[in-house]
Amino acid sequence: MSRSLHTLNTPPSDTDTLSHCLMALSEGDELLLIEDAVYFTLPAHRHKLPSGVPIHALAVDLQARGLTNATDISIISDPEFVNLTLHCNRVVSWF
Amino acid sequence: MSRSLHTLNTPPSDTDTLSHCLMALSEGDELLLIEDAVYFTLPAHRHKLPSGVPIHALAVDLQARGLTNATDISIISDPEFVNLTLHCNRVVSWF
Amino acid sequence: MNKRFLLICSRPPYGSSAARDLLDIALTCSVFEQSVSLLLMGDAILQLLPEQNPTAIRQKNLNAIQSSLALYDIESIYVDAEALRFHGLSAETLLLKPQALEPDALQQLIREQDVVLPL
Amino acid sequence: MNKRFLLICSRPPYGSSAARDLLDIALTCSVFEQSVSLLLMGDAILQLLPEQNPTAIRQKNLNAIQSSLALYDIESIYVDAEALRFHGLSAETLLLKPQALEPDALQQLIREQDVVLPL
Amino acid sequence: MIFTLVVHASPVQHQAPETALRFARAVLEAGHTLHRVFFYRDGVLNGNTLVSSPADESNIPEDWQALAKEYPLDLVVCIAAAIRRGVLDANEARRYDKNQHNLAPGFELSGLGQLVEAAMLSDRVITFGGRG
Amino acid sequence: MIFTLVVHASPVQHQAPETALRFARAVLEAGHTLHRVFFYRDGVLNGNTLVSSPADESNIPEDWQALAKEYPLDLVVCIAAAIRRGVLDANEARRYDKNQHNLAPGFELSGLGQLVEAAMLSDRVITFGGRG
Repeated sequence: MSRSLHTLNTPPSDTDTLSHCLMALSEGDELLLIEDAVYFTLPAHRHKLPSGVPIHALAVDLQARGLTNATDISIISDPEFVNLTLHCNRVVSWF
Repeated sequence: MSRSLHTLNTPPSDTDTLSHCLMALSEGDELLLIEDAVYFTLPAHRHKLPSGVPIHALAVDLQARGLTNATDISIISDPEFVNLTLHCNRVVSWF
Repeated sequence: MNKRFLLICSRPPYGSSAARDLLDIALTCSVFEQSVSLLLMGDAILQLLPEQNPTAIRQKNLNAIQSSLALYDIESIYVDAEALRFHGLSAETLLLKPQALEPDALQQLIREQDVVLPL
Repeated sequence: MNKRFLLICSRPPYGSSAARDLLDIALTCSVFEQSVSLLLMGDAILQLLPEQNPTAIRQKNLNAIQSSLALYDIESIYVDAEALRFHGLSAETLLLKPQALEPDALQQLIREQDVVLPL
Repeated sequence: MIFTLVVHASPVQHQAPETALRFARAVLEAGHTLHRVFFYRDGVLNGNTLVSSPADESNIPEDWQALAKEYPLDLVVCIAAAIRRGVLDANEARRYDKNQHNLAPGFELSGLGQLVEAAMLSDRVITFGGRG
Repeated sequence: MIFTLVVHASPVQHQAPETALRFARAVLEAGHTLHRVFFYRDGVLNGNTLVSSPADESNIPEDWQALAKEYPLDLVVCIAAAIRRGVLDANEARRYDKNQHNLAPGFELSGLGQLVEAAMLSDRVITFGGRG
């Protein structure tokens, strides 16, 4: 099974970049929110991300922005970001 | 009457910047499309701009991008851009 | 000479330097004794979320700079009401107690300005 | 060693250097005899409009560079079908005769790649 | 009429500096006063004299300098933004212990006060920016 | 595992270079190989040695250099992008008739071939970019 890790760093207002990322997501892929994309963890935006795909967010970026309510998302460290790239066959960055 | 000239340089896919520009447009204001915003002259996007406001587009930017079908928009030169700023009380740039 | 300056920002904090660059202009306007208002549109309202801690990404805490605005008599802080709805936030939970503007009031604010500086 | 490279771009031409920077990478991939495909998403399909003339804004004509792609055996040019609908364009009127992909085919394309380089 | 222009975007990567240059020329050719061009954020890179273009490409810092030879022009680069982005004059290079400097002749490093003062004295202030 | 990182965004204005730095450190600390970091587009400004930060702020070019002192690291700046954006080593400064240069020690100017070659030899290629 060929699996991609997608990273996204744009905020929810950038609907164009989000739509490209979602269009490119295959079943079995993983999604990592970094930088301004961690705002997708706000309750108002959470439903805009797919439910069938594991979603992660970088801890340092959540902390920087005062976001603490990401209950159903895996919050990861930099070393875990590296590990995610190992478990996938390629990384696709959306920015 | 206090009138603003709004310049917009983002393409139609940037719905966030467009919505801010439209929200800020008063009756009597003017709108100038520059750089990537000249793609709003494509038939598919023209209706996204308000009808009650004079709309201009920079000639050099249309020409660069191969756009020739801007029938109901005033196509202006750089000196005319300068003149537009004179006829308004302030310029508000959206980018 | 006193002019009315409006600074408009639509970027979230930390992903770019816009939020901080905005505050630097605001403080300078105040030093020159100009009237200055801030209008935070779209993602820029996220600059006002409390409990930010950007130590691990090695940036300055914007909340600290924001709390100094009152000392500079910068107290006209506006957000667009649509942005509050989009992000599911209310003005009361944001720092600096911004005033939410619907489009009519926002247009009125712009018409009152001498200079508009976007970031 | 031959790898499959996919270059993805979503920016329109001229407003930024992205379109040109993309072509520079594509040509380099070809010089190194790698398999290279281009995927133009969203506004990037506007790179393929004909009759561009950026002389007055003092940039190089992208159409000229694009027409050299075939000489480098770069012939896998894809666009996303949704972008065509958004901009009201059809693939036949675009340069390089790109192949329009619906999401399923687009996902398949990505799964076949060794390296994905976004711009 | 008195104009001030503000440039926020880096050349090459964004079209905004090129648009600002053409607008500045049109202002001057129409006989108006261009009080100042203020470079802020990544716009400070407009004043980097090390920008070197192939012969058939434009060179934005050189173009600002050429315009300043035709007309009196006050090209001010925000000093705080410039230092963080590595655009230094000889003085700042000494202060930060660098043995090279790169602010283009005809440009001047100064504070944000120069932006606010220019806006106070001008009839029109126009910002040229890009995404980012 | 062998990694290559690609950085497209300028420091200060964008967060992406800082994220790339942290990722690079995490790769190296986990014992993986970082074959190359390739700087393209405005990312070439990561190699500008004239970047000067106030004492309490980060300095991205210095941070890359510090990482390259702890681990063997190949920091390659795209030469075509760098020349247009005014990031020159001593050689290029001579070629373009400039009497100053600003490529940070530890960085090297080279062609896009270094990106493609690195991608050919690496197991993972990850791009860090920003709007613009």
